[in-house]
Amino acid sequence: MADEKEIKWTGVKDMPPMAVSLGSMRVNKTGNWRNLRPVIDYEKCIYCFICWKFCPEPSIDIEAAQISERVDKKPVINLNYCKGCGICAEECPVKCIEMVKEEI
Amino acid sequence: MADEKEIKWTGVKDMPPMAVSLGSMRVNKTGNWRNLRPVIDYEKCIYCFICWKFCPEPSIDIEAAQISERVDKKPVINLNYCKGCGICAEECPVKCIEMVKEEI
Amino acid sequence: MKLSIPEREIMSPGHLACQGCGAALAMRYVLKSLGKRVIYSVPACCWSVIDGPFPYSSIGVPLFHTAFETAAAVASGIKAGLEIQNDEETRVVAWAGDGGTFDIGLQALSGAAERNDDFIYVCYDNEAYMNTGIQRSSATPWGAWTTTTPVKHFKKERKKNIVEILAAHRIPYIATASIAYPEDLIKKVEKIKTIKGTKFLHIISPCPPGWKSPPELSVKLAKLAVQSKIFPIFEIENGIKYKINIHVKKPVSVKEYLKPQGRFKHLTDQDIEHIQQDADAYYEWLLKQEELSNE
Amino acid sequence: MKLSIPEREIMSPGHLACQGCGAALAMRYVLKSLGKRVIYSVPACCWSVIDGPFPYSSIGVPLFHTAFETAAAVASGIKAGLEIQNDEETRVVAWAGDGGTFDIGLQALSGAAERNDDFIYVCYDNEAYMNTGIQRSSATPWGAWTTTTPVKHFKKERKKNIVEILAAHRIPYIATASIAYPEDLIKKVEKIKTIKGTKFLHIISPCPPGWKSPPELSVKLAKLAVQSKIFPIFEIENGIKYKINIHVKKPVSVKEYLKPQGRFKHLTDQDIEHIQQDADAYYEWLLKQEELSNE
Amino acid sequence: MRSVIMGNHALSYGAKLSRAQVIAAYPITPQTEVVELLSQLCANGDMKAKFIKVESEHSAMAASMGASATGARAFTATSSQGLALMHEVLHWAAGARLPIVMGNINRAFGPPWSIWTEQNDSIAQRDTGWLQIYASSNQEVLDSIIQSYKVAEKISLPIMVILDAFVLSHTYEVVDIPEQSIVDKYLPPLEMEYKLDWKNPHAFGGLTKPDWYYELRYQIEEAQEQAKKLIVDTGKEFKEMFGREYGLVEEYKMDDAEIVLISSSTIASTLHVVIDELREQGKKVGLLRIRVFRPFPSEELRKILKGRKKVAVIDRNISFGHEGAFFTETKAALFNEKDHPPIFGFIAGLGGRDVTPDVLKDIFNIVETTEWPEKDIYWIGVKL
Amino acid sequence: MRSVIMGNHALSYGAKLSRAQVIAAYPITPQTEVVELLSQLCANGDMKAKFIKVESEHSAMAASMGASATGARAFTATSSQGLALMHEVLHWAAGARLPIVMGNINRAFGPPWSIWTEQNDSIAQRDTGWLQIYASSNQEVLDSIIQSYKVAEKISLPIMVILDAFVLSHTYEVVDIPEQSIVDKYLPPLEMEYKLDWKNPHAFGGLTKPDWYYELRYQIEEAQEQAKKLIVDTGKEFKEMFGREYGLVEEYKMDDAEIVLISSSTIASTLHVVIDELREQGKKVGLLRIRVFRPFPSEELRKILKGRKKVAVIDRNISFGHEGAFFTETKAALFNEKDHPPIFGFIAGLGGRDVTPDVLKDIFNIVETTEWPEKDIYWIGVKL
Amino acid sequence: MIEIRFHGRGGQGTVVASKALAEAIALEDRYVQTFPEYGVERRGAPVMAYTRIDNKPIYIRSKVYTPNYVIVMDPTLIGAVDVAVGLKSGGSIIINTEKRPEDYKNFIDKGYKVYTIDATSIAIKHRLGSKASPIVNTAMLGAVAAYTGLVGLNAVVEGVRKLSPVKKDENVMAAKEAYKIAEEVKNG
Amino acid sequence: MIEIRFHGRGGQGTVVASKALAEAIALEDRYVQTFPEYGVERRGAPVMAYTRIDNKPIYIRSKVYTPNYVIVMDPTLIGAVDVAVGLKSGGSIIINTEKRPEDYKNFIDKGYKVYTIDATSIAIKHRLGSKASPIVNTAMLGAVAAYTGLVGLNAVVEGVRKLSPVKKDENVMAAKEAYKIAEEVKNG
Ligand SMILES: Cc1ncc(C[n+]2csc(CCOP(=O)(O)OP(=O)(O)O)c2C)c(N)n1
Ligand SMILES: Cc1ncc(C[n+]2csc(CCOP(=O)(O)OP(=O)(O)O)c2C)c(N)n1
Ligand code: SF4
Ligand code: SF4
Ligand code: SF4
Ligand code: SF4
Ligand code: SF4
Ligand code: SF4
Ligand SMILES: [Mg+2]
Ligand SMILES: [Mg+2]
Repeated sequence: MADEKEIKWTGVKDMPPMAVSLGSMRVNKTGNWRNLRPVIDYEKCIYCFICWKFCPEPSIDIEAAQISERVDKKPVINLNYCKGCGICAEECPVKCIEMVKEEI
Repeated sequence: MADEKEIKWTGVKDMPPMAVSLGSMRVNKTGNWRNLRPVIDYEKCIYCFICWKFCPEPSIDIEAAQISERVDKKPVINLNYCKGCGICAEECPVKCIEMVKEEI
Repeated sequence: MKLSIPEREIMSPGHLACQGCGAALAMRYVLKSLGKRVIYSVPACCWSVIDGPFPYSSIGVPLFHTAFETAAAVASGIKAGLEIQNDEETRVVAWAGDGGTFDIGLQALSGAAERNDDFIYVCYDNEAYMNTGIQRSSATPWGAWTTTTPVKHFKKERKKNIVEILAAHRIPYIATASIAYPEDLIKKVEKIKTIKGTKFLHIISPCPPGWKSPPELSVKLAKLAVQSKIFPIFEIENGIKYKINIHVKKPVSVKEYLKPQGRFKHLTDQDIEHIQQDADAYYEWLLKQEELSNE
Repeated sequence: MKLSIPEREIMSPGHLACQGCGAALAMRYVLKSLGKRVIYSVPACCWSVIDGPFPYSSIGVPLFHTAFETAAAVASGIKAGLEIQNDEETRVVAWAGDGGTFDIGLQALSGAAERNDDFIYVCYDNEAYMNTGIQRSSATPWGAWTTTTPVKHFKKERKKNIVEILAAHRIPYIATASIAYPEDLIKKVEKIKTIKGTKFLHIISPCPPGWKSPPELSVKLAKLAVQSKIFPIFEIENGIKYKINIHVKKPVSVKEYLKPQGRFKHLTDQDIEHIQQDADAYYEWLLKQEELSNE
Repeated sequence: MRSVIMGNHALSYGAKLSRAQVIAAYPITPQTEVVELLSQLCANGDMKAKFIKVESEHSAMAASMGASATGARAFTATSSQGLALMHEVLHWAAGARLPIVMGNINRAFGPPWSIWTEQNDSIAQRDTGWLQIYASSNQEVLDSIIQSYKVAEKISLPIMVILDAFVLSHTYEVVDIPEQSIVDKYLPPLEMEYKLDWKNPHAFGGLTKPDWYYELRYQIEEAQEQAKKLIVDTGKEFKEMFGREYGLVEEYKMDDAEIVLISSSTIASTLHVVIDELREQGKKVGLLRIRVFRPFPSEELRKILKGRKKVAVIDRNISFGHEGAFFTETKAALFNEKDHPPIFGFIAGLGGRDVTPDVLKDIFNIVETTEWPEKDIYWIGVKL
Repeated sequence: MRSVIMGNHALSYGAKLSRAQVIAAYPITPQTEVVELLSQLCANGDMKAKFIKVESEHSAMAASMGASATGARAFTATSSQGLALMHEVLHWAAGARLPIVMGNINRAFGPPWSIWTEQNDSIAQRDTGWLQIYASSNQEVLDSIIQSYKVAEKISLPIMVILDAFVLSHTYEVVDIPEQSIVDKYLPPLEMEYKLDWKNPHAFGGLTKPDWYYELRYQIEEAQEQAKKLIVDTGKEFKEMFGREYGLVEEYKMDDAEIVLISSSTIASTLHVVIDELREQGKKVGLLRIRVFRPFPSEELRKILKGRKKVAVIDRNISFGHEGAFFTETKAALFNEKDHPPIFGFIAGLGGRDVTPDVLKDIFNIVETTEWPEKDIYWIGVKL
Repeated sequence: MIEIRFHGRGGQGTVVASKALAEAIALEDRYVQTFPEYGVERRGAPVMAYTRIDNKPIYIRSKVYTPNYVIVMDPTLIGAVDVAVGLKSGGSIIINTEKRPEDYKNFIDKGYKVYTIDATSIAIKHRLGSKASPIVNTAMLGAVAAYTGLVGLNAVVEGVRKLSPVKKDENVMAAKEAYKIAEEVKNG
Repeated sequence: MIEIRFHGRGGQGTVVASKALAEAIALEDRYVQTFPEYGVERRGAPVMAYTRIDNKPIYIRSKVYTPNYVIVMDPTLIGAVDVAVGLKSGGSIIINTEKRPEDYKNFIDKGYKVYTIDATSIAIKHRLGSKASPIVNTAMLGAVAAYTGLVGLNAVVEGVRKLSPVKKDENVMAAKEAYKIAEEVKNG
């Protein structure tokens, strides 16, 4: 992704004159803050996207997927950013997200 | 009056170390601001002391005076301080105060 | 012979208020009731001048002149300083103009009110920054001229309702008062003396140069403000219990109040009607609150 | 398949909010509704950090980081700057925490409200100074522990009622919202987009470290706050017309709300009863105001 | 147009001619007339500007920042307590690199309350990153506002134009108010590289770790350095268009001066008269007025003071626990010169004490008759 | 009692031992722990004091003033933006001659946001009338608070005790916390001649015309002057009772030093290590730490620096448009000495950039190998 | 250089008078400086203002201590303050009063010239201000111009016109009338 | 002088661990200095702290760049940050992990000593923190004392006792247990 680029300069001569943002925090992979990882059991999932709705990062993407006639999208945890807060698991109405211990 | 004393010093050596008041503004004879002077017509006065009540200075004194059996005090304008605002005249219920032009 | 207000004078003449200054009268009354065991915190306002130049004073009680924004915070500090030195009795008064209360000092006041710090906050309201020469404050009423709300663009915002703002803070006591009703005013200060926590007293104080009114009319205007419902006289306990102290039975029109004041002379009849409606509506609302309080 | 809130994401992941941060969710929702034609003024608060360090940002729209007290004043300036350059469309948002709103930024907010400057003020309320590590603010509720209201002397003052304070300013629109009810929240932002003048949105935003609650419960707590009447969801038009948006039919007890939060764990049953009564009383009062508005 | 106006109105007209677009200001004696005139000009439509009637000076500066950050030209004015209340946001405006221009009327701080002139208020802002221009006539006040926008917008730093309370602010004198069309030629509309623009979104002022903060600070210093040349150049350009020139310093009868009296603001104005008198008495004395205090014109001072016999600096300010600010910094500028004259430091006129020609002659006499400074600091006219 | 405490807690214990009676403070990183500990001490009854949880730093100082004016001992602490927000009331506290003591944690100003150390915040208050003590260890922080009350209450001026963000504030190290009883002997209860007392009513700070304002200002300067001796004397007395001595400056290996490195705070602390190393290499170098910046110890500097070959001043601050404050004022102090060494000015460590021994050795190398300063100001470690 | 001191009362427009004079001077292409003695200006309280006039730029910025002229806007001030203090020997005092110069013997004895003008009556006649507080500044200005010869009537008229926010004509007429009276007194 | 660097995650009590060590050192009448790498500390995000130990007063105030010891409070950090950066040659890394030193071949290859301790299990066993986020600092401290020999068990116990606001006994027990295990590993 374009805006995940890290911004580099050597010093005063090529940096901006003030603290102005030039890139997105997408460079910052907060996935490494996580000690618990949400795992969606798509078998149980009812594709309500409540998990997506309540993710504070947001690190649940809506991806195309032909699940059924009426359902053409699915929630996918973006592990690059998911901090493992567990809200998605807590709020999932069918409890189909499990928080598992993160491994090295 | 004791607190009408003007405060004098020669300089740093005998003045206080900070701006602290040491005397009363009674030293300041605001009577010289006046261009109209209130004059009470004691004949008409009913000794209600409304003039006294509403003087913002206050520059109407209550002085002992046996006017009648029930009235033993009278309002006296203190010309040292009266600024001539005219409130007393305006508020006097019997209109017995007249504002006259101040002479030199 | 009985006087309707205490005879004692704490404030002395010789002070530097203009002829016919309502703020001077307000101070005179409050001090009559409070007596000498009191300490004042006074921010920048006309009273910073009125009291007199160094080394003189006219107020007759201790006074800490302080920066414009700080009346309430200094009062909180004074109270804490007294208490830790075991003086629970001396009363503390923050005495500020409308600018120092509604605008630049609001935050400190709100902070003290939230902490419910134990002092009396008195706002003498002359409805503009008078000490600097009549600029708009948020207490300036709709329609008024000031040097920063010129006639061509007179103030188009409603007077900020400081009393409701403080009611939202649920402080134990809030009251309005008028220099035209010293007996009511003094009764309120007497009541305040019995209450712990933050007390707020809002006094309408006409200002001849600022209102462009003749000095002799100051008391009259303070009465008309009340009788025209422009400035209702009421009190609020604990932010919710309303009581109107001077019920206006036969109101005078706001026009009667506005007319002697040069600051309103540009207003059209329509403008005046607008003011009339606003005053009536607010008074209605107050009556309802009073009713609600008695339920 | 229909989502209940807009799909577009203006805010990006990678930001520096803690796990389970309610403030991050609040921002996400507001931006979803506002879109990209908007400029933010953000004073010192968690969001000064969340957005990311120089030279990065996660908010996706222009943001002016500013001093703690200045969210509203900077927003007024931004709006004026845009207008004089003939841009009437770009919306301006002042985005501040409870400390920056209830305490140190109150005066600037009050000033802007009195002028009725045309911007949206959003206060995400996590009920303490979180960015500096959980100190009491005047939005901290009665009974809560913070590092400056230690368990032995937990907060003894009521949460300041910012909504009533703003209602006293008679601004055109005020609303409360909860991150647990994003649909309601977004509906309100949509409404705000149609109103000129100062708009105030107060969002309850749980904070796991500050509330000493498990991160996964943030949304749950934001729901319990509403359902226990601790944080009623309503709106006020022009400072007088009240409307409750989420009527609590079957309230849960405040205990249910307080229990998962470490900051309340020292409270006795009596204390909890006190909180219950206060919540109930306020809700009652709101119902009355709503009624009054419909009269 | 030749007009008799007060210093405060010179500020207002300066802002009007510079086409300031947003004014956020709060009244304070002795600045109120600035605000009053501007609000009238805005109300009458004589100026196309938004006037934000803020509730404090803190918000005045904050609102100015917001406006400036969108690319609008912002103006404000204040004095004393008001300036002090802005302190935090003054640092902010400079750190944010916003080209705000402000008028400040030098008034003594309370307590005790004083409304009279003294430079402590602006001197106490010397570390904020703002440029500071001390004017010594109403004409210079007006001209300096216009020049300041030109400089500020080139270097992305804010500028304060400073004048003495009453002695300038409330003194009416003849001022040439230039034509708008010529000012427009001198001062083009503001263009900013980075601004608040939804089409090109940036976050401004985000947390900066020790890895780059230092470099950002260095750039402010670079901009200040750059300003020195710019002030001289824009001053020359100003002369071409308006006939009046302003630089970092003003020299008067300096050619062969052995004793140099340094001061600023209206004390420097009065010094002209004193120098004339002393010259008549055959004294080789000259005046060096420091007009720009930030950036401090060290290089110029070194050049001008080279080879003089004695120098005296007269400060209408005092950094308590040290000395007058112009004195300190003048010495600092010359310090590493291999051979430099002694510099005498005088304090005068605090809290509006009148600085008369006689007082200034006393100072000259002390300098003339004293071989080498005998005190760290001379307080002139203090009643002991 | 030997304890491992952070600099912030050293401030809190200093206040506790001094029996501060009113604390009004507002949290800010990196000062929060001061406030947190004090609020706990008050809540637990370990301290007999009122804690006012104000809504801003502006009110923190205002409330401190109110309390102090009644004769109560007042304490507060802040940092950076908070200190800046107090600016107006800092002037007020000094003008009102109130002996408030405050801790300030040196933190860089925004924008951009930074929480790391830099002296710009306190340097920008150099003109307020406050005394300033820069500590370089947690022990000194604690001791300085106690000493400060003693000094402040004698001269009726407020004092700021300053420490570096994180480098001291959040560093835990061994501190001897003295016995309350001995501190009580050192520091008697506060007595004030003029205070808010209904039995003896005075108005404080009333309008003062040009006829006497100047004299009041002069008295502040006199008090600052007096403070110099007092700091030395109370420091000696402190040594007698507690075994540790503090003066206006600290000298380290200065006896035969030809090159003198001047700095303050923790940079001066690290310099000890560097001096040791350089001495081992046979370099005649010494350290002069300026502990007290207000009043500025001009006389001491002149004495100590007399006859040295070269001097360098290392500033962790910058007055934009000029140079580092310690550098400026050191030069100013020595200026009128007939024969003085050249002084090199260095800026280092802004915004928390780490100042390592290597950086300091670089500085020494420049000074050693450069005959005479070649630049007005050397920025060390800036990435160009 | 000519120096002038005005004495008046707060609210009487003393500063405006000094400004109008300055405008008039400026119209004649000379240099002028005028400023109030700034204190706490309260209606009724004594106030002062200063003016300097020269043919070259004016650099001096201190107060006026030894004026050539003293102008007294309100006769009651003469009891309240020492209006002649510092007045240069041979200087003039111009007083708004119904009285005649001879009535100010103490000034005359000190060698000062005394001129009087009943500006109050002129002001009232032209309805400037109220009877209780007439606004006398324009009338005084006319008299000052005539008595001192510092500035011509035309310039005075223009200056007055520029500075009067309302009642321009009345103010001009007052100035003219006073000028005429004063000229007559001076010449006759 | 000995220098140590701690690696942990926000909310894990890394700074507290370094403080407890410092307390222990101080109890033995030595000099010590400890401070966090202060950034934006968020729960879960990587953090660091530094400690210096000496027999004479410590004047140096810069960061620790070349520690003698590195202590890793959370094994997942090893992927996230370069924990060995700057470590003195021959220095030691002490890791909280179930794994064994041999599993950290890359460190060993660079000549570092690696010690491991399953502080997490010890913490959980003593109910320090929750299972999801155990508070491992006191256990780590015990192990550090044993592995490094920098400080005796008694001092560690006292330091821990002083700094644990709650569960003092549990914390002490955790420290002791870890100490014992580590000592055995070291000796055996
Ligand atoms: C920080 C600051 N800003 C501005 C001022 C100038 N100032 C002094 S008094 C005043 C107006 C006060 O208005 P108000 O509080 O209504 O009192 P009033 O003068 O009307 O009695 C102002 C603006 C000041 N002293 N300090
Ligand atoms: C003038 C000033 N005082 C104090 C601070 C320190 N400070 C920064 S954020 C903050 C707390 C903010 O609290 P709140 O507004 O509730 O936002 P939150 O951090 O809870 O998101 C404080 C006290 C500051 N930046 N500026
Ligand atoms: S665990 Fe939290 S951060 Fe991760 S996807 Fe779920 S809600 Fe988002
Ligand atoms: S909340 Fe649960 S059921 Fe709904 S989409 Fe997410 S995982 Fe599926
Ligand atoms: S005229 Fe005014 S000041 Fe004089 S006595 Fe009457 S009320 Fe008082
Ligand atoms: S108000 Fe009138 S009647 Fe009453 S006492 Fe005064 S003068 Fe007499
Ligand atoms: S300006 Fe108004 S409030 Fe101020 S002293 Fe004069 S009359 Fe009183
Ligand atoms: S402290 Fe609270 S509000 Fe701040 S980022 Fe963390 S969770 Fe969000
Ligand atoms: Mg007012
Ligand atoms: Mg908060």
